[in-house]
Amino acid sequence: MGKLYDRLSQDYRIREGLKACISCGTCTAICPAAEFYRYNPKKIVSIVQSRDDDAILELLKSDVIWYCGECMSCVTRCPRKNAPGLVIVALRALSIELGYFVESEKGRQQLPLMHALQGNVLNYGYCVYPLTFAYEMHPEYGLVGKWQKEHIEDVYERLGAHLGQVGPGALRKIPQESLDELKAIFDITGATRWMEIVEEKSREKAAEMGLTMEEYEAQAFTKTSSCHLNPEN
Amino acid sequence: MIDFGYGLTPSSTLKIEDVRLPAFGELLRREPDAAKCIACGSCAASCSAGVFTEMNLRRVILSLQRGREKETLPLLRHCMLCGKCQLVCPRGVNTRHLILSIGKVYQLEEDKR
Amino acid sequence: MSQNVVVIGGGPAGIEASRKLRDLGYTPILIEKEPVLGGHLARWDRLFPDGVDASTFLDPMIADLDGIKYFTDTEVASINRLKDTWVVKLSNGLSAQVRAILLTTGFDLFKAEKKEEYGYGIYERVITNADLEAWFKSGAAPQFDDVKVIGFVHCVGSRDEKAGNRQCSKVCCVTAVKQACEIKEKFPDATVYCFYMDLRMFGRKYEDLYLKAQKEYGIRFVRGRVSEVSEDLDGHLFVKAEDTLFGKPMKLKADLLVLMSGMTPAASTQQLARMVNIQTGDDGFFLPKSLIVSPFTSSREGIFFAGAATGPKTLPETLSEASAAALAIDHYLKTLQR
Amino acid sequence: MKERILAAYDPFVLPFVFGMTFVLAYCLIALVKVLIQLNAADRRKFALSLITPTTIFKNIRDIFCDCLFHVKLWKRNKVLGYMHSSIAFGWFMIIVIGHIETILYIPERLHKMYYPIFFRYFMEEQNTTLQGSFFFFLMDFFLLVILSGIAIAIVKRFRSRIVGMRRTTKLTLTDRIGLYSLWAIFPLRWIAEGFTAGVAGGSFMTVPINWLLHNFMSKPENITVAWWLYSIALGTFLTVLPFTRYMHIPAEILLVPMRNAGLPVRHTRKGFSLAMLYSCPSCGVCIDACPMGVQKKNVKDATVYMVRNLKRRNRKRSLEIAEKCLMCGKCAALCQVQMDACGLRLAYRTSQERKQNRIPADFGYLNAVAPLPRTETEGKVLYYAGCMSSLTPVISRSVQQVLRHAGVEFELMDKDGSICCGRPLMLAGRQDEARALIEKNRKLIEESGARILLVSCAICYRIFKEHYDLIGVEVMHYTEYFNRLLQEGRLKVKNSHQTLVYHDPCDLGRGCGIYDAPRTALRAVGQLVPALKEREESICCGGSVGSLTLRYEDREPITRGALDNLTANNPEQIVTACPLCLKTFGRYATVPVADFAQILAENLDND
Amino acid sequence: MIYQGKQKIWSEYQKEIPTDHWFYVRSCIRQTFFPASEKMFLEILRNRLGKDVYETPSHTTCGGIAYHSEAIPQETVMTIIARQFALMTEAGYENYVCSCITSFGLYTEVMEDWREFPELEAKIRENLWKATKREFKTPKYLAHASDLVYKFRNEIAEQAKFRLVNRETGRPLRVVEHIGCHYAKMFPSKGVGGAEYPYVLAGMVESWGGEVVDYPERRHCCGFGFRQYLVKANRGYSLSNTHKKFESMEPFKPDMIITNCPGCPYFLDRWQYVIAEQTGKTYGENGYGIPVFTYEEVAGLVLGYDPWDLGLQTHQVAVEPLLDKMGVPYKPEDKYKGLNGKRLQRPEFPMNIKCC
Repeated sequence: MGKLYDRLSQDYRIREGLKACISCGTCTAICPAAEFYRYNPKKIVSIVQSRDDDAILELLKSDVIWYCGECMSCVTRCPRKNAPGLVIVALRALSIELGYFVESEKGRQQLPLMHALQGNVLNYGYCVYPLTFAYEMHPEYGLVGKWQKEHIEDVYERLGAHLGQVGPGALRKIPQESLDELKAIFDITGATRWMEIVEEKSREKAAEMGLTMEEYEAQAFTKTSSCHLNPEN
Repeated sequence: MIDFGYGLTPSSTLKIEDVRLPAFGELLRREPDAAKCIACGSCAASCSAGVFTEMNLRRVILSLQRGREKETLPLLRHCMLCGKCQLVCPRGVNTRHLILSIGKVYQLEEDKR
Repeated sequence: MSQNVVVIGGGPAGIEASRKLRDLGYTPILIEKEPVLGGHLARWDRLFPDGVDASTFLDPMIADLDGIKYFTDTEVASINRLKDTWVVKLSNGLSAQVRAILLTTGFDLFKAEKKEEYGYGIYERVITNADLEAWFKSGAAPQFDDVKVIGFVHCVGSRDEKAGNRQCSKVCCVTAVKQACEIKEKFPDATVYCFYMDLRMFGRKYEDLYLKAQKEYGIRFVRGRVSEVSEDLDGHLFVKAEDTLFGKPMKLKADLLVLMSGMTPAASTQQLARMVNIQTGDDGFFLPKSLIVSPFTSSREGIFFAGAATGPKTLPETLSEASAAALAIDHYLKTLQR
Repeated sequence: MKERILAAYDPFVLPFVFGMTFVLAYCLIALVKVLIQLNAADRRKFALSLITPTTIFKNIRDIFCDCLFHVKLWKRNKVLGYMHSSIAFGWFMIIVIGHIETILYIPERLHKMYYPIFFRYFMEEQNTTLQGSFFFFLMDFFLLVILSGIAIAIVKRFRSRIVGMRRTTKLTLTDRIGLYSLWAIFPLRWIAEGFTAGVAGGSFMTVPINWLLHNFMSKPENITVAWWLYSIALGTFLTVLPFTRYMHIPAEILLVPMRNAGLPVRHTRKGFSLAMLYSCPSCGVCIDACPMGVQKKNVKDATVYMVRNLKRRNRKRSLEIAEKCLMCGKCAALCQVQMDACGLRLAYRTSQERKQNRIPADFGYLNAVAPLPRTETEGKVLYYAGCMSSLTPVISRSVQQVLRHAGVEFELMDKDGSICCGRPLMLAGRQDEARALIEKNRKLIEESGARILLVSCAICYRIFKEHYDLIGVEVMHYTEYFNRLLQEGRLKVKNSHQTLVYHDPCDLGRGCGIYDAPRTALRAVGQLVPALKEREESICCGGSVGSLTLRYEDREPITRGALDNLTANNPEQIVTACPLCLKTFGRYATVPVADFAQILAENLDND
Repeated sequence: MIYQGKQKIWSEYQKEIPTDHWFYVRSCIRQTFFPASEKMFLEILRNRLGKDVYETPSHTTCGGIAYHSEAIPQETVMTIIARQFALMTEAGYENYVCSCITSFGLYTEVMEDWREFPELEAKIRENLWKATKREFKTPKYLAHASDLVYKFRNEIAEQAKFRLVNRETGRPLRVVEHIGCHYAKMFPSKGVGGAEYPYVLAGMVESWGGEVVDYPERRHCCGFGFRQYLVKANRGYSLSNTHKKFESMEPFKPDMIITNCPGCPYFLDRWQYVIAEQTGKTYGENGYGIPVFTYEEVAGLVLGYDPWDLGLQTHQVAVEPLLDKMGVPYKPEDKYKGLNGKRLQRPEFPMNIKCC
């Protein structure tokens, strides 16, 4: 009965999501990630349920916990009212808290992700924001998307959005007081601390890998090794 | 064709109805015990080679039944045929002959070329 | 004039207990809500593990009801305690005052349509174990062409908290294996899969049946609970499960899928429990005094159980419990007289 | 003595001449074939042995003892021994005497091969020579001997149980022709010589028959008919001989020196093996010997049928038989021609594996196995428990207990998982793969600095003995070693006076010839009672890793048969010295089964 | 397919939805990619149906995407949500409607968690007080915007100018509905029609004259997967899952796809473009692809709004073939106009998927 498990068991998502797994596999059967990654949610739940700290540690450092898309399809099917998806979320949170995320390629994606998302939320009050959604990073935005970006003000205005304007409406400028409240919430509830952990650990890891922070972040955003995919394909 | 920097990933789902198993049928003809496995894992647990390697007869049998032998056949290369699995098998499967028969029915990918 | 005993439920437990009570010198009053006696057994074709015709047991039992007053199409309207007796009013207007009531209300099959993801009642090619037995019994096969791949889904409504039944229904595993063999006989060219979580082959000769299914019938067993079923354009089914032993998601295109509906408490259980003021367990079945030493005695004077009213049971268990309950009633009534 | 037929020829000799020429040619070709098929090293070895005085002597002795006197058969079954040696030796003597007569009286006819055979027809007795009647007497005497043998043979063919055989081989068509012609030869010779007895003289067999059937035999025109028939019988026998089991008669003469030269079985039907195949007399001793015989369906899997199918090149059946065999070696131990039955099967398995196994072994992982701690202590014992013993921990625990009691310093070789000894692979026909394991183990053992390798598994022991060539390390089975400790007084035990029966594990007894050490040791701790059949005739437990295809269900009757054999004298305890036997017997035995070490450990004298 | 079986299930998953007075919160993704849909939602409810739907400029993201990408901890997302509830409470509303499915799922989950672990709710209240000096009540009713459109589907049908019917053949259009995973998969009882056969979109389609197509992978996720899309290295996952859905629906020959999730219409639309450009494969008729719509876009079309005011020009898969089928008039020359009729240069044409 290890320490890592004890920490996990404090997490409400484990309390909610892991009652007693019977390894029936209904979760894996319909898991979008299990089909395309070397991934099996049932196994992860089994490991956590085993309370084997060594195995949990290995999980926290591995790519495996980062494959889930958090669609929560598994929740619907479980005959024991477990939520494998929530178990994953809890594992990820712990991996960040303890800084193990930098040990895996997929975990290292935290840096670009957090820069983008925390940045958007704190600066604009939105998770996604057209001005920070770069076509270069998102070629699938398509030729229409490229056009939309090129004519951003015209298009949004015509479609009734209030991009950057005061008052209610889509994409409005959120009042500074509200943004300040978000920042206060971030500070109090640990989001700011997470950003600090991620930046610090990433910096250490980048140094270890002999990369500048820019290279490290760019690599994390674009690099994918074949080891994530199933061997038979 | 445009390179988007990512692409389609093949599915790993076992599409069991697509699996035609003529080889497994031939194996059953040679060693009918192949149908008797109940996947209890005794063989893997007692395996002499399993102490040193990933050798796991239960997994091999299953992969043959699922048409996915490619992944597990190489494991058989580690088998020393000591026969402990045969002694512990609760269904009395003639594991040694099963392994020898697999060697005659199936072939390693790398050796096909 | 011999004493009356009311037996509620005319399945194998009720019939067998009534016959035993009659042999012990009582006049059983057997009440059955259906038009015919026999319960689920009357609709079942053959029995595990030997494949004996169910009617070879049931027919002689039903032919031997002399000295038993039985009412079909009848339900219990009310039961009241009057001093040390029970007054049972029936829906047909009759009433009986007795010192002992035997509850042999049995079970209901889990309503497979409640497992929405399996599509029973929505996909034509999804049927239940009961449908399959009806098909075997009547010989009227549903008109599906090209039955090449058949799946059996174990634990439908059993061991499933979401479906409201945590318990194991005990008999489905061996029933599935039996039916898989039977259907393989009907469609020798078909490949038959059983999707199981555990194969609970606890009874005598059950494991033999399993071995036979593997060796002689070539039934393929996949350890994994079916997660969802969907339908193709032509009505064929896609079955998704994980092959948990292999650790990979699996998709099966099936032409017929049989759901092994489990046992749930009979619909009347709660109502009867309230009438006589006895308890039911979390699982909804009647709660006997002790599950080990007196599984047929209730917490109240003069109320007894037999059969699947107290939880999933096999036929031989049900029959022997019926005999034991009859003896317990006899003992109870004799003690009262003294 | 004088020549009766001056032409020294009569057409009736032709069938014989044809048969004899044919059989000689056939044998010559076969001999050349066998010699060519030997590999160069074996051929040299064989040639060398033929000029080595000791082997020359051995060859002559063996040929006489085995081929003519059937000494081995005598030991086993007197009636059968008499039957075989009477025919073989009698016939041999008749031929020898025929030649002596020819040499003595008419040496110029010696070049005619038929002359000595039909001597009586061509010669006439003059009644004046005592020598003549002496030979006449000898000839008739040996004829009588042969006829008595033939009489037994006829009885045996129809009532084999009378002569003590449960099952005999089913004969092929050519075998039948050969058999009937063989049966016919000597009665016909008797009649033919009976005819000539009137005109040319005879002795106590031929003269009386001439008198008895005087009316018939006095007619000279019948004389040639009788001799014709005799010659035809001979000719038929000789012509079919290469295609019958009687081929063993000439073949064995080749086999004996080849065996004495120490040639190994290298192929299923070439070289030495071919000589062996020809040498099988189809006597069927192996049928009764085979422990699988408890089930009727296995009767056709006996060695004699293996040989027959190999000769006929029936690959499918040969393979089936080769793969099914338990390799217990009992048939070989009882075989009259010392057929290497296991070797032949092994050769078949090996050829199959070399040809068909498409998943070649890879034991590269063994390189990572750490070396054993090196010890320099003189006489240090390294104990190898083996794979099977990890499923019978009582053995290794008892062995250690005994060793500690005797104050022996020892090291466990495979407590962290054993590398298999290689014998199971070898038995499966994977010779080359087995070598990899042998090499690894050999290295581990030799580098450990141990002086004695102690083995508690009979299967391992055999391969350690036969294939390891450990330098500076004595391989000892624990029965030997513990017995030595007992004799040296290092191990003190008390006698429980329990009645024990000892089961000879195949690989230990027949395989390595260890019968006495375990028995001597067991006598010190209990009262040994015999089994019905023991030592080289002991019955395999049925668990053998030798059989590749025998199913679990079909092993049970073998085990039960072996147990019945062991418990015939109601022992209180069955003792074996092999983990596989222990586990196998344990499954069905009603009498407690214990391991050899366990029994010793239970009776250690701690005072 | 036995339709009655589905009806039976629908009847068991009916959700109580108040008819008026809603506090409305927007979706980060929808306002970025489908701003006109949110506009249409308010237009229909306020102007067409005369409902009270309130929106405050102070509301923000719920933080859901950041939370599901592990960019912020659970406590943070819960406190942001608590702030949103506080805004509702301050505005005097009890019915909370959100435009985003991720938000809807998260609100549902958070409220369930608070119910099960009251100490957690207390902690969040404390957090919120510390950070903003605000207090909140949890909403009495929580709805997704599609629930409301479902609720008023028949009223919309009454005002409809066009129906989901092929004008030429008179046959109902074959419509694939795609429900956001977080709508009902976690809490089936919170969604109209449950998780297995959700009725929220099917009800609209039926009401507006179309025919719902059930194909084997209809329940499968579009593949957004948060980080699996947001990080370029992972996008193969996203693409492959959409690909799987299209392969499965292709034989059913759907005329259109209707969705109620923020990201799904974007992904189902754009991945068709990527698949076409990477493999040459298109799924619709004549090389056009299958057009994908939000439910508000469909409602707008049915009610007769100009397709270019609905933002259909920002779809990569051409919508014109569908408009033609429905008989919706449109001016091709207006498609790429900016504000006040300003002419904009039209987008480039893709190579493998046909566009108008």
